[in-house]
Amino acid sequence: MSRTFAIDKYNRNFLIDLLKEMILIRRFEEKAGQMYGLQKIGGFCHLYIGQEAVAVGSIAALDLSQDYVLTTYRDHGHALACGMDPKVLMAELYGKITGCSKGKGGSMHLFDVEKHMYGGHGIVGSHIPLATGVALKMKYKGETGVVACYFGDGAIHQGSFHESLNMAKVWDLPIVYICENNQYGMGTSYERISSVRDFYKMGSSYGIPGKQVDGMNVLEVYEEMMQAVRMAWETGLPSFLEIKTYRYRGHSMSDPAKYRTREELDEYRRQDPILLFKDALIEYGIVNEDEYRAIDNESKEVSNRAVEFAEMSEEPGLEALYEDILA
Amino acid sequence: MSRTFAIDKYNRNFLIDLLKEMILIRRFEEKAGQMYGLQKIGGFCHLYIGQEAVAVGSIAALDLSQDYVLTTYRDHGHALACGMDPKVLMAELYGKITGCSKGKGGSMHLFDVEKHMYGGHGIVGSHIPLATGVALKMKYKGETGVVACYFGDGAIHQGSFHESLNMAKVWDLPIVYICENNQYGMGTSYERISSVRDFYKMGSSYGIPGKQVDGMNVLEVYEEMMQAVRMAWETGLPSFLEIKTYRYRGHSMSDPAKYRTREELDEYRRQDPILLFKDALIEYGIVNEDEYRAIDNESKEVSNRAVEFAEMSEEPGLEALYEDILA
Amino acid sequence: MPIITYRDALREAMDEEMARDENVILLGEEVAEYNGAYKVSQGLWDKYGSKRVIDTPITEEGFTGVGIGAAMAGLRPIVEWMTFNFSIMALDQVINNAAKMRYMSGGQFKVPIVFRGPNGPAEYLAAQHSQALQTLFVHIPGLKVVAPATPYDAKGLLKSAIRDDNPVIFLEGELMYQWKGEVPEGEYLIPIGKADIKREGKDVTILTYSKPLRVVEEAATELEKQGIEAEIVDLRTIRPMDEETIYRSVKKTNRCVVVDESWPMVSVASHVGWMVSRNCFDDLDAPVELVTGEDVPMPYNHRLELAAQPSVEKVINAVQKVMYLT
Amino acid sequence: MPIITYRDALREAMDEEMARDENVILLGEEVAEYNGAYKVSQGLWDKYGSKRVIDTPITEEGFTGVGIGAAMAGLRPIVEWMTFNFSIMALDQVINNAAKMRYMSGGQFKVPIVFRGPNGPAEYLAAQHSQALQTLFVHIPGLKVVAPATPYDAKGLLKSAIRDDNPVIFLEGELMYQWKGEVPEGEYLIPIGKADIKREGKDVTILTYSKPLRVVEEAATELEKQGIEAEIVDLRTIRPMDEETIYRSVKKTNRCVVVDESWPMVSVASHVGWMVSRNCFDDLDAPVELVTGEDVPMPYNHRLELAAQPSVEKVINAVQKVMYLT
Ligand SMILES: Cc1ncc(C[n+]2csc(CCOP(=O)(O)OP(=O)(O)O)c2C)c(N)n1
Ligand SMILES: Cc1ncc(C[n+]2csc(CCOP(=O)(O)OP(=O)(O)O)c2C)c(N)n1
Ligand SMILES: [Mg+2]
Ligand SMILES: [Mg+2]
Repeated sequence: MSRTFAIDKYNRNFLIDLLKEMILIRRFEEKAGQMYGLQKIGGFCHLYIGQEAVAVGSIAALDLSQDYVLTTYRDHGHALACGMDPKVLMAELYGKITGCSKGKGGSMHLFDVEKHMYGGHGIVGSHIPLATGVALKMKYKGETGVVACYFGDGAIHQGSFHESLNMAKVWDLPIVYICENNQYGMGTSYERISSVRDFYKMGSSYGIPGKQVDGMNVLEVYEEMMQAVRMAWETGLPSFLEIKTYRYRGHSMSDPAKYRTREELDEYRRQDPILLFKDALIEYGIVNEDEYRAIDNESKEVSNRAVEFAEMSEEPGLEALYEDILA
Repeated sequence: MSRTFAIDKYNRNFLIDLLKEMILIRRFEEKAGQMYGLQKIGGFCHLYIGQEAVAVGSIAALDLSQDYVLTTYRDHGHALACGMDPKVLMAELYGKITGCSKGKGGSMHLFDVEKHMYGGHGIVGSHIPLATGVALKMKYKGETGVVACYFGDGAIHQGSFHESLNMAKVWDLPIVYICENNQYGMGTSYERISSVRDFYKMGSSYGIPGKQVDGMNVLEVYEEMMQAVRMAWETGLPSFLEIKTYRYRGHSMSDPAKYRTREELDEYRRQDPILLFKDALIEYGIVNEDEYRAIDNESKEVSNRAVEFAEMSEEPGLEALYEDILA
Repeated sequence: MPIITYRDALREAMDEEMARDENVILLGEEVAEYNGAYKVSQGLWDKYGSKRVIDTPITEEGFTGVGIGAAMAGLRPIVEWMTFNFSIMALDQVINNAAKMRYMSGGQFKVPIVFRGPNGPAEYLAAQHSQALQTLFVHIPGLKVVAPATPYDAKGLLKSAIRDDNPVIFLEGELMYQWKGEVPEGEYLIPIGKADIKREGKDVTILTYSKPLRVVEEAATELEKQGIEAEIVDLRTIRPMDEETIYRSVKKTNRCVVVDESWPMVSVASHVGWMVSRNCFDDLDAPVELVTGEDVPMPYNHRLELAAQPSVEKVINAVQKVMYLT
Repeated sequence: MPIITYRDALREAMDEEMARDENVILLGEEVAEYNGAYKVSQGLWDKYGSKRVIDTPITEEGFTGVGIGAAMAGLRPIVEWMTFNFSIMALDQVINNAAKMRYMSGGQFKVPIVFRGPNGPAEYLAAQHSQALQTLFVHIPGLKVVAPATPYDAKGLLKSAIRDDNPVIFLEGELMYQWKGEVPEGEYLIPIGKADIKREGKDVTILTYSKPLRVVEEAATELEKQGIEAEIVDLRTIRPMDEETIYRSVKKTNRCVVVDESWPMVSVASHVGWMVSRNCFDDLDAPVELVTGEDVPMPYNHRLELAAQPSVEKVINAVQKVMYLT
């Protein structure tokens, strides 16, 4: 699959920011995986490696002073792309009081109300109505803006998807539903449990325009998302994107991912969203190898500092157990 | 809307049986409504008047020694079309021990396991997965047959519709999903809460063929259903029919149905499925007015006798309260 | 004081709160153009329009989640479930989202939302449409659960529920909608979490809430003729529970019956039964007795249906039992 | 006797029953090709194929309903919920369909189906993935609810559940899957509805079930050192409840503590607490104490998470309390 990057449409800073964000996510996730291996982090931990272009490209199209993001338990990438501090995220993975959710939410429940990052949700499909409700609030208040609602290929069969898209269209709500089709729900290839292969066509059951997007091409993601976002900003209408992507790691840290072949994985590694973008940027003379290496080193540094911060932070005191239940 | 009836394709007995069944449902329902008015029947009572051609035409295509029917709380018509005894049905509406569900289920929960009438279900949308499960059993057992699963236009937005159709296609189950689009869910026109108008197109989200059918034409219903049923019998595949119909009465006995105009109702009364079919049969010389009147009188008689039977039947004894909970 | 129905009291509460705060919206099946399946929202669509009184498709999970999302983002939705029988389809949204969002975000969200509608048996409705489902909600930390039994309490508590910054489950009753009672003109609030002594007495405490209050009141009148003075404590809020008022009464009467129309196993009744048994251990002269719905799905037949529910006779029997009169 | 894990005991039960009756099928997310999210169905797909071991889409409401429909039509499905946290999405199917179909059809249907999977807190999973949800099921007439705590009980009870003609909720535990215990070779059944005395003692009765059994056993060992002989009654089935065994024990020891990892309000614990308080009123020397999960959504932080659950220390404290030692 050969790709074209519309590099010359964008200015340098923007392009480099996209690259930086993707690399930061990659390095942060590797660090998180490593710390999980050292049992500094426990429970379910779903890494975003391989999918970086989706969160980075699409969230780059948002204005988070007005727009909102909701996603699943696989939320580290979106949280970083929303501009949340890697330190605060790592501290949350560690369950520390300095974490964004005070150590109460963990990996699956990253939130930043100020930055309009509305989670981090663990029940497959359940946050789709929530996101639709946030969009209802925007329409009700007459706000310009859009909600970006992310979910997986496995989630699309849940009733909540169907119920939400119908309501979004009946009420004309400003929301982009984004199916990150990484081709597996846990150990199950989407082809085994889906009656259709091209999810984007499902929008037509709701009169919602659907589009399939190459999730390995951060600029294509950005451009398609920008169109959907602009439509929402301007007309308040919903849309639906199926973004084809791939996760390199297992579903969560405990999954050896034996359900796919080495060849398949290698095939996707050759389409790595960071490498593809890097190559294009070098080709167009936007960065050189040294600059790339500097960005990469900086990302590693930031991830290391996030770990240090998490390590040094305090655990919540026992009194926290009964706090934050009711307002 | 002018209709053609393919009368000459069928033999006389078959055609007259269709007519008889529709008239019986009409008269039975009128009687039920009357007895409700006299407070012999209580609670929710959803009449089928206006929709007779749907149950009669579609169930005529089934072989209930192998096929199955599941429907909603608006189930009197389906129960009669499945050949259940009007006496036993009326007794159930009266809550008598001689009712098909021993007076425990009432109007919304008519069942006859022997006749493969699997209910009579009250939670909108909830029986769609059940029907799908019955189809799974048929496939598992290698049986030839099909499940006919009826639900309303209001039910189609429930998640259970979406979840079920996907599974039916993934597993290739012999089932016909039938949306009886009578254009209202309680007081809400389907146009107000549906993102698309033509439900039959929603099959394409699941790779299931969908078709829109004129529910005022009993022969068209039969023919389209027969095609779907044959496909299931022969290939075991699912299909989806949207049957456009209309209910003359309110949603249930307590609904004055003020949400629609007199004109709209009159318009549909002119397309009465019984009158249209009667006219066609007369035109083709299959019945004459006298024969028609005889059939009608017989139906009234049967309905009267059903009431008598119900009146004379006993109520369940108090010991029944704790019976039939566990097997 | 004006005498109005429970239904009208609820409507007044919603009307006043919608007038007071434009963030309050009402959504559910048939709430707008049809004026509510049970006419609780009568007139509100005319007054506030489709923007604030919203008819939803039949998608309990979906529109409940929409309400919760809107609440997270700053609105104060009232979600009407046509009946609580259908709330089970939305339960994941309530338990996993509404009740936990604040906690798992480390206190970042408020979820000011009310879920209301008729709960409990009505008449001739059979198993799927006639059940009292409070257990499913009362069990859950992060929720409040309110169940008023009079028009006065209904209005004051619904207004408090709408102003509350937390998810509040508000249990009404189809058969209660036409109950009448005094409701003062003008604004008043009843705090969530306070029980109310509906009748004073010294011989036995009857704890109840919601629809069974009427049966209990009738039983108390009968008992009075037998010389037994029953004290009726109407819990009104069942989460959090007003333990103080409960124990004060039982410590006075030394006997306790709990009346609850839901199924007996793992019920509000048995929970309260344990609370009283434990915390009034030295004060109780007899074991706490429960009068609950029978442990059966609701039958359609009316005689069986009545037999499945708490009755005056059952309450009297239970009282006689705790007084060792049988 | 061979020593095997709780996980293997469950698998053996399913394997034997599938071999015995071709109407038994297993369906759920990841049960087939992935061998189960927690490997409980390891090897069954290999052995029985895709026809009998069926991977479903992520549609809890849908595939649960499919299982119920298949059961109505004569199959005997085992539905695996990947965890009970997700069962809430399927609860309408369980309550309104599985539990009521027989009753509302006047006894025409049997619904032989087992719903199983891990319930209760595991580790570092936070609020949406760590909850003990038995209350939602035990409350419902028409269901049976089983919660074995040892490999031996797990195997014998799962086989009985699969042969039962009614819907059975079968509660396992993620952390219990690797617990080991003696399981005889060859077939045996344990009847649903019978509690088991896991340890005899004369000073206090500790009632528990499922995962907390281990904590209770440890506590009993500690208590023994303090000269206190605790009797441990493992309920094993929580609906129906084996009242006879419970009361016999309490009448012997005169003191009772109930240990349950679910939330306290309207819990199995408080229900049993009331049952014992009422039916052993004259035998109890102290109020029944409960040790339950704390009344909070589950926090992610491990220290808080442990503090939210029953512990040896909490059990010991409760025992000392009912013995008036504190
Ligand atoms: C309702 C529900 N069912 C099951 C699960 C367990 N589970 C967690 S993630 C997952 C797979 C989801 O796959 P997909 O939607 O493709 O997202 P991805 O993990 O690939 O990002 C499953 C089954 C859950 N969390 N919620
Ligand atoms: C889950 C659920 N929500 C709400 C209801 C109340 N209710 C009963 S019938 C109905 C309308 C259904 O309309 P439709 O599906 O079009 O069927 P029709 O009555 O027209 O045959 C509603 C809202 C219910 N029974 N179940
Ligand atoms: Mg996926
Ligand atoms: Mg309709």
